[in-house]
Amino acid sequence: MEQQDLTYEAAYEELRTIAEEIGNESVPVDILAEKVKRAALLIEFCQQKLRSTESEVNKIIKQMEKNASSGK
Amino acid sequence: MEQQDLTYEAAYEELRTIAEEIGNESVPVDILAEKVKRAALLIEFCQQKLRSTESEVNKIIKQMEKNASSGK
Amino acid sequence: MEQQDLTYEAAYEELRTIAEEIGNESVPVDILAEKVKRAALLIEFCQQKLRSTESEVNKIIKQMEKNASSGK
Amino acid sequence: MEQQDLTYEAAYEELRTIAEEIGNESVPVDILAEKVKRAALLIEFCQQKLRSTESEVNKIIKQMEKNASSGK
Amino acid sequence: MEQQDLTYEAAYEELRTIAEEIGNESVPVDILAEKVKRAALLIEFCQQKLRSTESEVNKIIKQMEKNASSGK
Amino acid sequence: MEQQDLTYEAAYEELRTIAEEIGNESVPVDILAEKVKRAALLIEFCQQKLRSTESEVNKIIKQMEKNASSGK
Amino acid sequence: MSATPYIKLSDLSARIQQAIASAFAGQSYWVVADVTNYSFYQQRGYHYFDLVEKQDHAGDIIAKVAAVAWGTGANKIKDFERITGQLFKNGINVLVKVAVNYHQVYGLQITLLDIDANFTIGLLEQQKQEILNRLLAENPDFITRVGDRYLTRNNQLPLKPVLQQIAVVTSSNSAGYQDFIHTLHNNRFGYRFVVDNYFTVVQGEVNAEQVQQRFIDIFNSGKPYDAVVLIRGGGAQTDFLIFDTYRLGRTVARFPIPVITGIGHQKNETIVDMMAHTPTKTPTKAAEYIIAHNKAFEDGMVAMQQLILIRSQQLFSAHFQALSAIHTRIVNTSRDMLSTQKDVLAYYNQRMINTAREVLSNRQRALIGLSGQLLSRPQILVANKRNELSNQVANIRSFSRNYFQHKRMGIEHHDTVFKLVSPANILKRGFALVYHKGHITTNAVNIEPGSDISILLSDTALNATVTAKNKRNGTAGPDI
Repeated sequence: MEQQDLTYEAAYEELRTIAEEIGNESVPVDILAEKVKRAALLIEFCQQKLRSTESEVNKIIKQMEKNASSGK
Repeated sequence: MEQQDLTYEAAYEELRTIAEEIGNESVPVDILAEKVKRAALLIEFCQQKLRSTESEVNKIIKQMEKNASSGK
Repeated sequence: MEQQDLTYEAAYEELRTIAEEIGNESVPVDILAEKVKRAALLIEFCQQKLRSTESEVNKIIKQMEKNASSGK
Repeated sequence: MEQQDLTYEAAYEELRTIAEEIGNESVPVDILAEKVKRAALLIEFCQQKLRSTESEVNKIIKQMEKNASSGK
Repeated sequence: MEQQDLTYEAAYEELRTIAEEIGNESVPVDILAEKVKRAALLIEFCQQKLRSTESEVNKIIKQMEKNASSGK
Repeated sequence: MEQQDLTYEAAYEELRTIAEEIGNESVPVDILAEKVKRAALLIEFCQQKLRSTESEVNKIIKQMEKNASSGK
Repeated sequence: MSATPYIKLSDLSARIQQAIASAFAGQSYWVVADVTNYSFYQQRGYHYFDLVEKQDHAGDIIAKVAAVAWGTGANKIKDFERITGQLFKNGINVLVKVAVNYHQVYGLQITLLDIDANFTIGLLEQQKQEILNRLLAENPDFITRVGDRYLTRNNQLPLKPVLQQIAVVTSSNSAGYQDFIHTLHNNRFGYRFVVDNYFTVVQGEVNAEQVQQRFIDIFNSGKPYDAVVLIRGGGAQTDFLIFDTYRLGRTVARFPIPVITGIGHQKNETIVDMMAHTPTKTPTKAAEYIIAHNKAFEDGMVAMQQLILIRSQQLFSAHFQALSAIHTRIVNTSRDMLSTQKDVLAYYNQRMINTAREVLSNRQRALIGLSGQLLSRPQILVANKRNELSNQVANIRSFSRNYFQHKRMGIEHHDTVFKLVSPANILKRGFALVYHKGHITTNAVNIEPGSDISILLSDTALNATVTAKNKRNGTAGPDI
């Protein structure tokens, strides 16, 4: 799968499109399962991406706070 | 029968057409039984398709929920 | 007789025409009996066709009713 | 007599003509009796024809009714 | 007398001619007497003819009516 | 890195831009961590520069560049 | 030790006192002077100040006497302030009534007895105003006046976010300079500064040019100074006058690096202060200002950092929420969709069942209807035909009855006519036939009297002879 090249934004956009398609019932039953599977994969991808970004940001913040308190 | 190549959408459309034809009594008696048989077959096909899609979707959703709760 | 190739629709149409002719008395007495005989034959044919169709349809419907209750 | 080839319609038409001729008194007295005799013969012919048609029709109808009631 | 060959129509025609001849008053009495005698004879002939025809016709009609009513 | 040329003004402006971008959610998640890291670096730089003599500043910059490149 | 004769200082001062008393006792004078070095001791109600007189234009002091006001004088000052709305303060030019006295300890002193409120504007102030007007008039490019403020090139310069490279113009030994450096370097935030000193004498109006030179030095150094700090070197109050000079005012106003002043006076604002970027009251205040400025920058950065942190956390939570919403939406909608489809199929299933049966029963009904028609109609048809037949029979019967009647009537008519014209019947009514020579005659031409005729009556024949012959005329006789 192309997940290596996938960005969060692209994944989220695709997810939004799928949700919309399913929402207004423009997805044929024939490919519904496929679409839901893809959505699950994208959600998983986005959540991982968010979690990893969050933890990275938190690490930076912790570092900054340490600097701030020591720098005073 | 061409059921292998049949999609849910095509089956559903055919079903709708048959129901309409029978509904406004434009089906000759001579082929009524045949039409009803075809409709029964289409319904059976669609129901199977729905059931398999549903079970597949449920499996994916269960997986997603497991991920979501473990990922938190 | 050409009953093998006769369709219900054709038979019914012929029957309707005979009924109309007899109704507005445009049938000569000379061939009245013949016409009535033909009508009797057509009625018989149509009834048989209806009965056979009905029994066939009922068989299918029984199956469909089973589906309807199990499919829920 | 040519009764074998005579149709009800022709017979009735002839009868009607005779009656009309008598009505407008265009029949010479000399052949009146003959005409009336012919009329009597035609009437007899028509009545027989009607009787035979009726009985034939009744037979067919009886048969149909038997079929209809047994076929139910 | 030639009465055997005489038709009602001819007799009546002759009668009508005699009546016309007498009407123009140029007939001498001696011829008149003769003419009147001839007329009387013709009248007698016609009346007999009428009577016999009528009785014959009535007989036939009676028969017809009997047939007609019995044929019902 | 262009840090040699980095002025307080430029650092402040860049920081303001980052804050604004994150504030109105125009920063893709994919590069959010990077942006936050950059913000941390800018603050770190300014704070150290505020508290250092000119010769010290150059040392700091060298150190930060080493960190930045090893931290990637 | 030489035996030079001397007197005690107290003897001398007593003689000075005596001489001054003899010259000035009981006398008072109206004097025009500038007030400077003014201070007021609230508790005792004493005003101490110097009265000075300056040379015109140059501004050099040519006379200066210490003065005091108390009692009546102090009250007069209060009246003056009340009447003019002008504080009794440095720099004002006043017309005062004074008495001269001498105190053996405090020296020569003049006592203010009265002050002319009408003589309001002090000469110093007038001079200062003149200099300001000159600055405005001669330097329109970089000095303008808006309301009671002066906009100069310098005070319109943007201040850098951090002031770290600083040039200080002051005198090396001044306490003010020490205060400034101490405050700057010992800030509690650990900020470091690079301070270059440009020492000069910063007192005495005559030194304005020297100070100006230091500014030129700063400019020529080419160093990227963030600010120039101008600090007074100490000394008496009159030392401020250097800061009211045209030269220095102009220098500061047009200087391309922001100038911060810390001149250290409390009571009036010098021209330099007006022209500078940021005037502060004291050197310490100037340092504090710089530190606060840098602190504001750091605080701004830290606030931004905080904002970035909060924003990114908000962003994360918004994204997590959005993902979770999409997740829920996909789950719900796909389930809805499947259940809708299921319902629709069930509906079609039921509909097929119902309609197929309906179709068949409709057909059955139609067929039965048609059959019924077919069963009844032939009999009706036969019955109609039979009626027609009997009608024809009836027709024939009635037509032939009429027929015979008409024929009979025709014959009977003829019969009647012939009976009327038959000769036998005519004779019965009294007519007679005349025969002459064996023939019936209707004409009497050939019959003459004497001719034999036969007369035939209905039942009798008479033979007769004619006796007379008369011509019948008119209507006489019986009608025929």
